[in-house]
Amino acid sequence: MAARRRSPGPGGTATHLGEALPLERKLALYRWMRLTRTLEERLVALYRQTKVVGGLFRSLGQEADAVGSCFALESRDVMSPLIRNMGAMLVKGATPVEILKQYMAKADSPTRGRELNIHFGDIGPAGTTRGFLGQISPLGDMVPVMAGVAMSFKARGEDRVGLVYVGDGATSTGAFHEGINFAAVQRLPLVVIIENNGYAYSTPTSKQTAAAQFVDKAIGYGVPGEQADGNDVLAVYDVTKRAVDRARAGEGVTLIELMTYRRKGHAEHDNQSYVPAGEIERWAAENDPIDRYVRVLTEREKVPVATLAEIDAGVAAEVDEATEIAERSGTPAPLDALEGVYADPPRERPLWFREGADVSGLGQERPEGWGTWDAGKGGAR
Amino acid sequence: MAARRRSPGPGGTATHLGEALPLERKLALYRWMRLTRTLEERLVALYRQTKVVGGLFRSLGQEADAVGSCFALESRDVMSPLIRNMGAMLVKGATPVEILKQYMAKADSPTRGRELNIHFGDIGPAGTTRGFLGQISPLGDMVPVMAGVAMSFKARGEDRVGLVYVGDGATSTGAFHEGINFAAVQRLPLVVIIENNGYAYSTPTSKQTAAAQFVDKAIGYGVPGEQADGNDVLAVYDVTKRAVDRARAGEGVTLIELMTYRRKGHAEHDNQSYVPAGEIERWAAENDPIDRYVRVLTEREKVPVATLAEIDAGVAAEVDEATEIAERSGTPAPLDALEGVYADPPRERPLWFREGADVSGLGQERPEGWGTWDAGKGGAR
Amino acid sequence: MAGTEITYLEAIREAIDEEMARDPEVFLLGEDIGAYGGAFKVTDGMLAKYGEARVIDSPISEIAIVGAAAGAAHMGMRPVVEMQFIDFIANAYDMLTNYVATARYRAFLPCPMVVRGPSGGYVRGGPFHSQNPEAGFIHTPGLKVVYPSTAEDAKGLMKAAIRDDDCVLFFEHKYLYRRIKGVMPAGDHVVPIGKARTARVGTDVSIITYAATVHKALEAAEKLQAEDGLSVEVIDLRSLAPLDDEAIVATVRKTNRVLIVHEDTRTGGIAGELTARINETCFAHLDAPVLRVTAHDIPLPYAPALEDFVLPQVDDIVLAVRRLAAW
Amino acid sequence: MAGTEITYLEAIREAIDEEMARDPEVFLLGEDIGAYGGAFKVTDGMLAKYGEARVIDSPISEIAIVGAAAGAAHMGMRPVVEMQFIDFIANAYDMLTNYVATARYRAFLPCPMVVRGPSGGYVRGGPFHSQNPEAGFIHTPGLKVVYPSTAEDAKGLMKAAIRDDDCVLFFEHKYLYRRIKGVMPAGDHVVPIGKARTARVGTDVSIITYAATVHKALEAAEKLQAEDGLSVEVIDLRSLAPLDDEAIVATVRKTNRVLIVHEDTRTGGIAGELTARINETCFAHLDAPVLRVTAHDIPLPYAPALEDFVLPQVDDIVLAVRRLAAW
Ligand SMILES: Cc1ncc(C[n+]2csc(CCOP(=O)(O)OP(=O)(O)O)c2C)c(N)n1
Ligand SMILES: Cc1ncc(C[n+]2csc(CCOP(=O)(O)OP(=O)(O)O)c2C)c(N)n1
Ligand SMILES: [Mg+2]
Ligand SMILES: [Mg+2]
Repeated sequence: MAARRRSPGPGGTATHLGEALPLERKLALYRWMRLTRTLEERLVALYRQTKVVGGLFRSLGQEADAVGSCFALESRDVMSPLIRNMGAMLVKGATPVEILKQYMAKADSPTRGRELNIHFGDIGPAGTTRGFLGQISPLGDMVPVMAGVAMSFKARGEDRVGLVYVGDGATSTGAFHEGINFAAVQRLPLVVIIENNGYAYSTPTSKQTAAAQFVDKAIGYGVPGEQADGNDVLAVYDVTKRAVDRARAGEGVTLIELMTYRRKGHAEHDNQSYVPAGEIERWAAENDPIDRYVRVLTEREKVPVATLAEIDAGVAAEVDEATEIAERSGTPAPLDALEGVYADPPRERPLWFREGADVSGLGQERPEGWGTWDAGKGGAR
Repeated sequence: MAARRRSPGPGGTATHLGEALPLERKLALYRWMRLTRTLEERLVALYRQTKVVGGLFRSLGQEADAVGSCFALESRDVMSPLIRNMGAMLVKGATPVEILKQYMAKADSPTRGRELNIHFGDIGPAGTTRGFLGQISPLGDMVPVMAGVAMSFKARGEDRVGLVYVGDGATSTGAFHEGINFAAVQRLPLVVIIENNGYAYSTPTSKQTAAAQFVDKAIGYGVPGEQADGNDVLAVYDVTKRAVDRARAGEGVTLIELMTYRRKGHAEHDNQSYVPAGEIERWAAENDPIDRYVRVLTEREKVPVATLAEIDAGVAAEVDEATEIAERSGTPAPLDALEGVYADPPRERPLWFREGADVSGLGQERPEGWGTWDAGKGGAR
Repeated sequence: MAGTEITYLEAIREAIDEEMARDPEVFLLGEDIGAYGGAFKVTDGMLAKYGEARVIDSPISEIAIVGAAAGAAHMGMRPVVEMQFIDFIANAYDMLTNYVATARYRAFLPCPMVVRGPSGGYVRGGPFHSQNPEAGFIHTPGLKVVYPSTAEDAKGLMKAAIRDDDCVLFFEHKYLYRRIKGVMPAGDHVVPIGKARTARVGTDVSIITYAATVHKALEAAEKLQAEDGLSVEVIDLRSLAPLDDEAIVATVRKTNRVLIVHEDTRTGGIAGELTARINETCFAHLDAPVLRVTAHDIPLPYAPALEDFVLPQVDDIVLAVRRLAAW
Repeated sequence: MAGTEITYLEAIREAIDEEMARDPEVFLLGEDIGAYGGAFKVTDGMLAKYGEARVIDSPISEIAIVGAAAGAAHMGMRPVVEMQFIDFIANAYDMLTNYVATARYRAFLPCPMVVRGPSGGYVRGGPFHSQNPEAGFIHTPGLKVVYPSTAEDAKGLMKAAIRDDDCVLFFEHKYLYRRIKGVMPAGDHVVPIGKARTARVGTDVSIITYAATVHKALEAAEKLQAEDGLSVEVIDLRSLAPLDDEAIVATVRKTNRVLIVHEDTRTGGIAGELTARINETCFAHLDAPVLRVTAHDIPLPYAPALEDFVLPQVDDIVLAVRRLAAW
């Protein structure tokens, strides 16, 4: 059995497909990663200003994994992200404005203030939507759901592929197991990516599985399994592209394990006391996916540093502008809560004690521990 | 990948431990298999007389798998059977009288008429009970529960092992996955046996998994996996004994796949229309576990045919006697239904419309399709 | 076919068949529903008629089939999922209550799907093949729940459920599968979800019930008419979510005496919700307390004498109505 | 420690600590409960004190941890299982309702275990971190359910739950975790399961409630006293299964006017069951219909204005009590 790779350092995966990308697309990869990081940094600032409602979840150090994998999809394909896949959502067309509004629970946010952080989506017939499906909190549930999305592609003979992310922790759920098994048996066009970032909340992978590596689960589902260095964006692209191609060719499910590392806590309030000393610093110093990719671009691809600086500036401006737009939006009107539990009736009636009542000033207390960055307070997603 | 072995014929598993058993124990194996078959045949007769309440489930052709595996346990160990593991229950000390009473829903049956067929158990501290835990119908649930039983052994430093059976079909459940993964991570003394009998109700294994073989799931849980010919009772004993020894030595979980074949329908009412022509007959002719073992005993072990005939006669007498005893028992009194939902209160009160009412003649209609052997009628477990 | 009498089970099959013929997006998913035709043969013949792409035998994975149905439903398909026994819907409780029920509200995603399966007791099925799990779901906003008692409604509600733009849980009473028969109305027979049915007109006492106990209530009503001269109205709810408040209010205001009967266990069963609604809307019209005849709060045992004790029976209803009439 | 004021959360921790010290069979099982001390730090310090054998960090497997707890409980251990958020108890619905709840009845197997977790809303947690799933479980015979509103009860009920010989679901309201404080009674403070508490004595109208809305009811009661001179009695159920019928009957017969308040959604919530019981036992004592103030039947949205609209608030209770008093 291969040893568990929990130490930083570039992996040995071949990146032929990634290397063959035209420079323009290679720079796009850089831009998405930079946008992800910059936007998250902005969210941290807003969180500390208590403008974010609820918790904040970072993907620091995992940007390559999210961006590189989703980059292998076509626009007609459908992807279901996790909390740490904001980068994948950006690639698939989610905008910083949407994300900021959503985190701030604005009235015109994608879910109109109904769901948290990046729990939103846009799916439907090819060509009409961007093709990402919002997750729900119970882990693993998106695997069966994405199997169903892929089932619709197969049933209709559409040339579309589904991709679903799960964390190392979520592999322990019944939903993950039932979903991937179902998809495998039905030979659905689905790529399942396990993002092994070493932790599930505070739980290290050694307490999540006794397997040497998650990719070892593939054979038990009768599907090809591949592992790649999740912090090498081209390697991630490569392994995902191969899997997507297989799915598109009717060869069914692939299970991919991307080796990465969660440098921030589960959410902003988590002080990571459970992490061995020096581990985070080592990954930051030796294996930051953006730093690594900058070296690839500047050293191997001979991209001038100024080009990257220009991209960075563009990203910063985009995030500034998005923040301004998002902050301008208002909060939802209380009565909006009544719309659309069912198609029919389209609207619930207010309960008798609210009929005609003025509901503008209800409640409004801000619970302690939510929407602030005091690490000592409870609350988790 | 190894090809899926779905055709009959002895497998190639070594049977050193089995072969080394003293003759007396080898004959015990024969007796348990014969008792299983004879008792089930008696149940069929009672079923056709509509004396069995509910469905009847056969293990015809799978006796070696149930008996050989459970034979590897010590009396202090705990085992959780499936519907087709009556043989294992007999080995663990369940009596034909109990089984017959249970199938006939008698007042003094092990569950006093509360649960079906062989859904009953007897577990507790070592030495006080026989060590088998009754299953419930939802498939896969016994895997986590047996993980918990094994956890208690580990927590207390007891020298005891748990064994749990699942069908090929039940491997698709979330409960199986979560349970074996949990047990593997915790290195619990648990043996998990997948009985691959080719079908889950009408569903062939090819629609249950895309894996070449179920034992391929072992590596994904980080546990040893072994496969054996489930119709070779000594091979079954062998592979299970090794796993039990590992568990006892603190080496954690083993996943075993036993290759066998379900020669009867899911239950007696199932006419097996979905089975390819000739398949059942071929297994019956070429790979009956009792026939095979008779040959081993008479040819290799030189056991006189008369010895086996004597065992058969003993078994027949035992089943006759057990039937007589079981038939003499009465049905439960209606008010027994109120006892023991909770420890406290120990008894529910009858609802107001039953207070003091004569409840002896309520209902009593026998629904069509239950407890008869008319294959056309519905009903399944 | 209009004109001939068919069973409750055949009526369900006919509805599924007609909807599959009408709408190519309708497909079936479940365990042993293809070649075998389902544990109770509800989908018998469907594989032959519609092929493997539309009649899909699944692994034993209730979470996956409900979740996959949701994903397909988002994309415009119309899955009809079978639970081999409705008892196993418990395995998909998270997927149904957390994912499916909230999809439209939290994500504006349509999730038109039907989850159906053999439900209910009186068949010596024991604790895991006799359940009535409706209470755990009518509690969840976003789900619809129906539970028919007649062959006509079984067909008409199934057609409505398949056409509904939200998830409908369709409970089929296995005791009624082959016992209850009916002649299907001609044409495209659709029974709207959310409307109760007056199973028997009466003026003295109302019984509100659904599924198998509708027939127990009707039997009791006949007996009460014959022996006591009491005129009993029987309301068959048919839809448990949404409830037909109008029909409930109408019968209560008419008779002023209400008995609620359900086969489900007592505590937390739907009778509580009905009592609350009646109390809120008809307090001044009640001449007696709303009474309940239900199962005892006990996991259903399988020995006939025990099952019969735990479940509500005709004589219980007779006794309860007499008590109400005499209040 | 007696004498000092501690929070609701600390009270739970203290109870668990005392029971672990008292009984070596008690152990903890859950996600991130060890080194991290749990998402809300309820089990903080337990790993250091009791070691890895008794404080077990599990994979993300709600089915497995509930099932494993049951197996260990059969063998005489006393597991206390944490759901990281109670919302995820839905994943273990089958294991709890089918396996655990029925173990004693169908197999004479004791299953003494506690399943606990942070519950409830008012915290901008959105649809999957704010749930009140009690209705899905009080419906299941064989389970007990408690949901305390004070620090004292949180401690005393946790101790009772751990000592109970059956499975107790212990819902902890996360809005109360750090807001509500109390001084623990000295000694071995155990609050019996199944007994309600009179949170405020009154004579005009009774409010029956539990968990976070107890505090909303008390606030409303003060306002009604001050503004209307109304004397409102507040009953804190504490135990939802079994219910304290005696206490319910007593308060209804005293005030003859009842408001039931719960944070759970309306349809199928426990208010229905309470109304049915009150109607059955106190019909002649009711001077007004039993009214309900509950959440709307909507998945809980997370924007503050939306959450506040969907959940019951103090002013709603005030309005409802006024309506009742004026009946
Ligand atoms: C079924 C379920 N149980 C528990 C949780 C609480 N929870 C939220 S995130 C998390 C850890 C997830 O870890 P992993 O899957 O590795 O993803 P990562 O955060 O590392 O990306 C847990 C336990 C949940 N959301 N769903
Ligand atoms: C969770 C669940 N879903 C569905 C069923 C209905 N069911 C009972 S037995 C069975 C087939 C079981 O097949 P397998 O696990 O291979 O065991 P075998 O009968 O072959 O021994 C099914 C689908 C069930 N009992 N539990
Ligand atoms: Mg992780
Ligand atoms: Mg099988």
